[in-house]
Amino acid sequence: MRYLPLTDTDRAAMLETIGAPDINALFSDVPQEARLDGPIHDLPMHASEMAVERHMRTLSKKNLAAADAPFFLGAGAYRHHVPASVDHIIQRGEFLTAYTPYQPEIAQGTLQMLFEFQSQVARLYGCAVANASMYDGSTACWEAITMAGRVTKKARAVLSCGLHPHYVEVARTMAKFTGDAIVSAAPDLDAGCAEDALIAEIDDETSCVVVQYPDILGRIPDIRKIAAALEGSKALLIVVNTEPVALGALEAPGNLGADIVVGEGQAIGVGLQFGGPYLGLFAVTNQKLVRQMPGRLCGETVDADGKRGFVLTLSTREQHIRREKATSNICTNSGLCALAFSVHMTLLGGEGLERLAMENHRLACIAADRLVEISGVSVLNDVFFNEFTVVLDRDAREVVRVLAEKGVLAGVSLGRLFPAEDALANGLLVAVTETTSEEDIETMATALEEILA
Amino acid sequence: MRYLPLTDTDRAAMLETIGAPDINALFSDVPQEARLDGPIHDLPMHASEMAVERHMRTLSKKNLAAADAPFFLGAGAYRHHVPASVDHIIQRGEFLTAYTPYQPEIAQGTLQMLFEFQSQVARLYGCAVANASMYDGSTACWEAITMAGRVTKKARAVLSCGLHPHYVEVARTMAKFTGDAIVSAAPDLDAGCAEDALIAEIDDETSCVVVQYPDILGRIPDIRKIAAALEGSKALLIVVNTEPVALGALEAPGNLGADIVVGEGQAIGVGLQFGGPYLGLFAVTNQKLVRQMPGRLCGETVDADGKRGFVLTLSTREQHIRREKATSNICTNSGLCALAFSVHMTLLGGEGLERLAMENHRLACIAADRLVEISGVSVLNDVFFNEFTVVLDRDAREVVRVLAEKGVLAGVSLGRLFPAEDALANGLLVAVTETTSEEDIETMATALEEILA
Amino acid sequence: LEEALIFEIGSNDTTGVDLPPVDRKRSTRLGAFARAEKPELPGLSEPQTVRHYTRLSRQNYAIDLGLFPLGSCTMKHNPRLNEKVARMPGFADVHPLQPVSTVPGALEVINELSMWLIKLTGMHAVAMSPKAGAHGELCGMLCIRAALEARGDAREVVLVPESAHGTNPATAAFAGYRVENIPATEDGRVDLEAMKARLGPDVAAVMITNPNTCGLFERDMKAISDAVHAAGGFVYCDGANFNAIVGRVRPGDLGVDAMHINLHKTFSTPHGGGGPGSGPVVLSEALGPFMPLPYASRTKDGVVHLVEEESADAFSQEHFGGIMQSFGRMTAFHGQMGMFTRALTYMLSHGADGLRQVAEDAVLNANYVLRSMEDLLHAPYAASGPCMHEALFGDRDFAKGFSTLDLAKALIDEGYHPMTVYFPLVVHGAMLVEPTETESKAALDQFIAAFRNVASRANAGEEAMKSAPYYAPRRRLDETQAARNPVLAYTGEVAPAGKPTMSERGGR
Amino acid sequence: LEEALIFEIGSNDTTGVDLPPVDRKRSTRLGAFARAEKPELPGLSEPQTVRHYTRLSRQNYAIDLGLFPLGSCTMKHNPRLNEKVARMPGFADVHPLQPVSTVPGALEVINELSMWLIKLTGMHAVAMSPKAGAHGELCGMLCIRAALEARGDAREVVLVPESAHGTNPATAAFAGYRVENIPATEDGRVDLEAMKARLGPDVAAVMITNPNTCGLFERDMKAISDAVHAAGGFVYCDGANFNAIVGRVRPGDLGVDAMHINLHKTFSTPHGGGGPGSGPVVLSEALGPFMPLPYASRTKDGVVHLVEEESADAFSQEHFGGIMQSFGRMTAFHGQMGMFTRALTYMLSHGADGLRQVAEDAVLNANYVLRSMEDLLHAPYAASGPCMHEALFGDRDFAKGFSTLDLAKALIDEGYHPMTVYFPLVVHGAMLVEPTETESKAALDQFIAAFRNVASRANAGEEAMKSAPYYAPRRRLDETQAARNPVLAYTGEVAPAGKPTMSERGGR
Repeated sequence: MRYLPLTDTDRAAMLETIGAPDINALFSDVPQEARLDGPIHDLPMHASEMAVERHMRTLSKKNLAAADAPFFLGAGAYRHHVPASVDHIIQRGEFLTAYTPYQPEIAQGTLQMLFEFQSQVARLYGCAVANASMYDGSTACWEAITMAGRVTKKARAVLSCGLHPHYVEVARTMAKFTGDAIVSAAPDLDAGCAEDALIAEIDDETSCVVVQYPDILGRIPDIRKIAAALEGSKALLIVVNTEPVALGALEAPGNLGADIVVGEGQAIGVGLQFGGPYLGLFAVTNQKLVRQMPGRLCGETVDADGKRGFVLTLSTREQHIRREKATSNICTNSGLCALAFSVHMTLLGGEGLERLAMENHRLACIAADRLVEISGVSVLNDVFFNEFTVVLDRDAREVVRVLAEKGVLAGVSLGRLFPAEDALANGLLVAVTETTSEEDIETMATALEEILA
Repeated sequence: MRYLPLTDTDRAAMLETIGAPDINALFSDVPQEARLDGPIHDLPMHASEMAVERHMRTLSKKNLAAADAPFFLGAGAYRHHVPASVDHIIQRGEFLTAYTPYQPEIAQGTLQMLFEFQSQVARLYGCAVANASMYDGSTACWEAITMAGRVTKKARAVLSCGLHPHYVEVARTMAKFTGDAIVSAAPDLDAGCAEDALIAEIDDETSCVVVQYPDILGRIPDIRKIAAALEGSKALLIVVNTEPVALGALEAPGNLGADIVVGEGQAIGVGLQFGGPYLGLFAVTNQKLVRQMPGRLCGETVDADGKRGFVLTLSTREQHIRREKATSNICTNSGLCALAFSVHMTLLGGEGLERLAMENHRLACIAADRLVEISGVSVLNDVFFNEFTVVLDRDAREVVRVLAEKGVLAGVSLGRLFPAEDALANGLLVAVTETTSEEDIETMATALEEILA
Repeated sequence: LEEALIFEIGSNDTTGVDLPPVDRKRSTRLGAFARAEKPELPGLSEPQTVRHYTRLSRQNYAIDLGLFPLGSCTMKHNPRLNEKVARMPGFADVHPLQPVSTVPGALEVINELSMWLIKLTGMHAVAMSPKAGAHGELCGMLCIRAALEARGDAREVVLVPESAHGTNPATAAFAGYRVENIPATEDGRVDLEAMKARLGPDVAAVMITNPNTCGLFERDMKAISDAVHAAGGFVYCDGANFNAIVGRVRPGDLGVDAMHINLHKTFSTPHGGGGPGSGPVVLSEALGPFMPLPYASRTKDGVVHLVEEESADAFSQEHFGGIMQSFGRMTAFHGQMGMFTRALTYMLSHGADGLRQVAEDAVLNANYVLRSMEDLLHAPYAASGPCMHEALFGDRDFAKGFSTLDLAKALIDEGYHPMTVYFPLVVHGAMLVEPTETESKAALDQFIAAFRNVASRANAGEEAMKSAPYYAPRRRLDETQAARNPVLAYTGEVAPAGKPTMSERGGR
Repeated sequence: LEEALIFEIGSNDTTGVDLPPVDRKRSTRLGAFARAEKPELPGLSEPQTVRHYTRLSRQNYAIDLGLFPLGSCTMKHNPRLNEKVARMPGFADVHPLQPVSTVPGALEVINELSMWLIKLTGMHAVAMSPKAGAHGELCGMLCIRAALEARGDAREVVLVPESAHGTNPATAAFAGYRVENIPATEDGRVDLEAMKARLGPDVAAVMITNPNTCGLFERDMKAISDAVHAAGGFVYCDGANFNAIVGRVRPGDLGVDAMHINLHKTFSTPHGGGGPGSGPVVLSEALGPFMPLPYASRTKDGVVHLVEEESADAFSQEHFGGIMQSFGRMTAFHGQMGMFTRALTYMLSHGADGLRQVAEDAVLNANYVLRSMEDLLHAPYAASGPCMHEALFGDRDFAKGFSTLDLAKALIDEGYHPMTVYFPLVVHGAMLVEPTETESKAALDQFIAAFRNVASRANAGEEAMKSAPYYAPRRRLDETQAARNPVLAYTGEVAPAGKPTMSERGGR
């Protein structure tokens, strides 16, 4: 067994040192009736690397990879080109096989990277402080809601109708157990973001208002207006972003009045991976809120020689110190994804991020203009970044299914996202990134024309 | 341009330091008529990583990769499973992007690896000393012939009919310029290796006899007999091996009477790569011959603190010191391939190499037994390792072509290797390794049956 | 050489990607919040980027460099095949919302892994979506709560041993429970009688770690489970230490109702400097119907179905007789696919026989360390029977004024990452050593020699130890300053020069 | 910690692969030389292997860690995209003897790269099979010899400047020529008049490096070529320094007949600690027909053909009017495909505009170093015009008893790999610095500061420098002992303990 270095000679010598007659003696505390006397039945025995690789490749080849089809899916997970150097760096053994940096003297590599990551996220979001990552956008969103509860000592969260339905679901699920009240509604197929309806829900018991930017239909809500409506209220404004590339073209939420900005970082550096691991981002505009934040934080300090160094800090908020009084139960987060994000962001820089964003938007405009030409298709959005909603003349789920048979991955049907909302059934979310070619757009449009004809 | 860090501001500042008005001033020594005043016509401008990757992937996908077909090619390049950890290690920046270790204090990683590699090769070959690698087997073979010339001061090389025809070609080509005499003949389709005919060619002017083991038809020549015939002669016995895995099942050439053992190391760790880069191995049984060896040598020594360390040594044989009197003009060799070989060999160890070899042989026996059942097919070899010759009832080139159309890469036709030898045209070399499944064998046999029916 | 921050070496105008420059005159449909200026983020060219991170990486310790004896963390070798498989396009380049018909292989991975986890643990069902161990704990506790609520049984207390991981009480609190401690016996195990005495109609669950964090197997586990069940509660088992028993003991045979499995511990997906992990939760028959959405399940006909909101009701109606009462969704999408492929690859490589050997070698290695150190270092439970996959020591025999921290930092100078320190809390100055099965005897002997060296020095009271480490990229860091005056993002201040470190003077 | 040899930590019974054990009773068809026992080769498990090589790697310096100013070697950034592309299955997993119909994409790569090389150099043809620079030199010289012999013109002398790379005279000698030196002028260039005087019917070729190894452009290159051609000889150009002029000057425009191109220098395929390289040779119209087999060529109809022994005659008959007179085969198979894919990827990334910028930035960086150092360090050709992509210095101003070697080793303690030293031979204590275009100004400024520091110390005669380096994994190594009593393979002797090094005491 190729991962086990002990030889039988070693094992015998070690048992002798220990003073045990055989290996079973070391398991003597296991009750007799629970001891297994051989390998578990019904599972295969060990296999060579070649055999395992072949098996896994066979499974992999059963899937239609995004690179092999015109591809337009988004809805919270975006396909971007990740430079090869990103993957090279995250595979360095020193990053890949290191533990959480609890011994800072020999973990400055991870710690400095985290400090840089936090700084990058804070700037991207227009915030003062970001943490060292969460599991993903949906859990970060829920953690923000609970944090708002701790800060405001209120328990009614008002969710915008444009928030990703999975994020809403997570909040609803968790609230069942914590007793928080969650106010939310499904969106209408309307170009406006219903800011007024949202504002109307704010009351004295409200701990926070949660708005997605751009929202699940690709619309861009008026964050400033909502922030203005919260003036004088204790409730916090939480802005959720699921496509960080958008912030290369749109103003940072922190600069528009958000108190907490959270989001999904997957689009930068991480890749689709069928949904995980992803990267939750979490930042606040006011450093004073930091002691109520969930998750790890890396801070700057000096060592005994006076040199700059970095450590995990403010851990008195965390579970391993504070146990049941912690601000979150999160422990392992998305360290390596944070590294991938940080490396990709460093390769981009402000200049590259803006270029990338504008290239996404340019191609999305081309796609919207092309699709709207098709009879039976209208485009919902007046404004959008790289994703917009088209409304078909029939249930989009079926259209998506037929297009998949034709080898086109056409987008996410609103029916899949909102199975209970029949009014949304004709909606199709279409995402366009720099990986989408104009040829891909034409292929999809042509296929759609055929179906709708 | 993503690989160029200088900004225009940097460039201006640097020109000022230099005291040059513009960049053209630095090219003032170029004659006016040879100066190009803009990018070379007719070549594309720079492109994004995504665009380049797409272009190269398109080209890659036009080829039928070995993994996607039943695959039976050998003839000096063998497909084996290379553990993923080998590629991981050779991609470490510290190995990949280092130079030849001329500054040993900061190159002990490469140097110790080379020392280990040399020791592994020497043991594999049953030799005293191996060098730090050559370009490939064919050039190593030629370098061995010229070395024999230097040692014996004679210039007639006798090549076995079982030597790979490309290796013969290289020797013939080079000999044209050096004036050496090369004696060689094409093989017969016979199970015997014609040792007697070879021995008959040895005379007083002979510098060396070159024998391949196993030979190009997969036969295993009687090295001991040839060595015995050379007793008392000054001529050196050079044994060539193109499939190092065979030495897990067969006695090492150095133990059978060879003076120089050379070969192709590609099969261990390196991969097919359409013919290169490969890995020339070069070893001698008598350490006294070492000062006539070509190529780099890494040796053990101590540093100023008395610690063990490694350096490139005996460089007085080499071109950068000895210039036109050097033992070879080789400079850059196959360092990274040597690393891949060494890592793979370390993962194997003697135990794993033997297991690997016997698994190859087991599957090759199955293939030979299956193919010989087909009407119109005979198997030449009585004995073989993982490659053998089948004789068809028609020109094998055509059969290979038709099988390729059916998606079967059936082996190497002798017509391709020996285009001038009509007597060999019906021969087909079939190689079987651990990557060949019994299903692959059946697929090929069935397809062959159809064609020959 | 010190490595500067990207903010100090990068510029807002430099970029390491080739994309067309922005045409500010082009009209857009970005609306009112279109940026007037590009974001303020430092960029580097590719050569600078690769060098920056390569150099940073070299300030880290990692399994690839040496033994990483972190008790409770299971830092074992991460096979490279797993990395290669996770990057196959059919796994890495598929979207979670692709039509199910285009991802059958991905669903098969989830299903095949589920099957392994269920058989290895002897449990009934498994929820695959939790993102890490703590998330899995939460999932398990929410299943318990959902099951209790489904039977109209509001309970409010969860019992947790003092020696538990911090995530246990934090999770119970997040699930809305009050946490009470279970006392331990002298020999380092749960006090069965005391626990029985506390059980009652208000106790929702007991959270147990087995093998426990003192490195011992809970001999009375079955009795504990029986007592809890008899009192109407559930048994949650923290699976962080499953590596010690995988293939030798099935938690299901011990009466466990829910257990999370850290794929990044037992099944060798890499820790990555703090994640991502993955924490599937295996469940007993009683808890199975409450699993969170989405999940994947194989039906009797052998076909794998991905079950989401859209199809959950219809699916459970058809295949489970309508008994599915999922408590909801814990995360967007389906969980940590990238970790699933790695873990499955690892399981297939080892097989049932190899995984059993894993447990045996892990336990053997830990006992070897325990017995090689106990003459020199206080081993509080050395008499409590063999340890499982980790050996626990305390600071009792140190010279006055010397702490576990001093020993840990001195171990850095010996070339090792320290063991887990000050955990579990029940032992003074605890040192929890987990070598794992992927260490050779030679590596252990070398480590033991270094460990004995620093233990002797701590016992003897060698003053210099208090300032260790001397030879790391950094000396001890001022954590108090970091917490008192938190600097959590780059502010533009120049780094203090300080004294040049050894490694700095060393050049590389 | 010191890293032991695999022979000291591995065993002949350990293996890191899972393959069925050998059944010694099974009958084989191996014949008389079947092994009775397995080979004596040390094996390690996968965790031990990964750790051994990872730790070894950390004793290396590399571009990924810092500036690598090796003159004449062009150590530039190696893009990771190139590595990714080279591993695509259609390139990495194809056999050189597959039917041509199954490898059209591979042939297109060779063809596309050939096209780039021909256009960038302004030449007529290119031989792709040479395995490295020196092999390419040999190829070029053999083409020259074949061309001369084809016209029945036996010549025996090759002229080479004193400052040439050692491979030049070695190659000429291997091609069967006698080597004579060409003198240089005061300003560091070929003495045109002296060379003209030597030309005659016995001179087969002149080998020139341009830009030359003193870092200067040979202003008279065209005149040299004309003179050589007039005397019936050929001009070979060593292409090692092509990085300085790529995209700005085409050697074909200067009358060159043959030039090898180091893909691992100019076109950024990695050096890998000493190879593999790749040395395609571009050829003039006169030499094209003599190219070695096999080659790939595109015919007028745009189709790419792989030409081997099998088809060479027919092919040249059909497409080149029968004039092909290939001198034969220099290697098995088709050359360094793995390097071709990397080089082509690099060229496509940079494009014609980017490659021109490469040359400009490389020259700019070198001149910046030259002008930043010349007040402190003797720069013999500082007055001979701008340098090209490398700056040459000598040891004239050092204190007595201090050598270039001392400076080089002191530079190691500053965190840098030394420059090329004692080459070219024409300058006493030569130091040849080539920063390449992939270094930033900030990196250069930092390097210059370190370089100035050690230069000042050498000029001042600081005694401690003679024992540098102090902070590397090893102190100066005893090369004399290594050569006098060569130990070239593991013999079983135990390593001497020596004094612990800094890095050893540092732990990692």
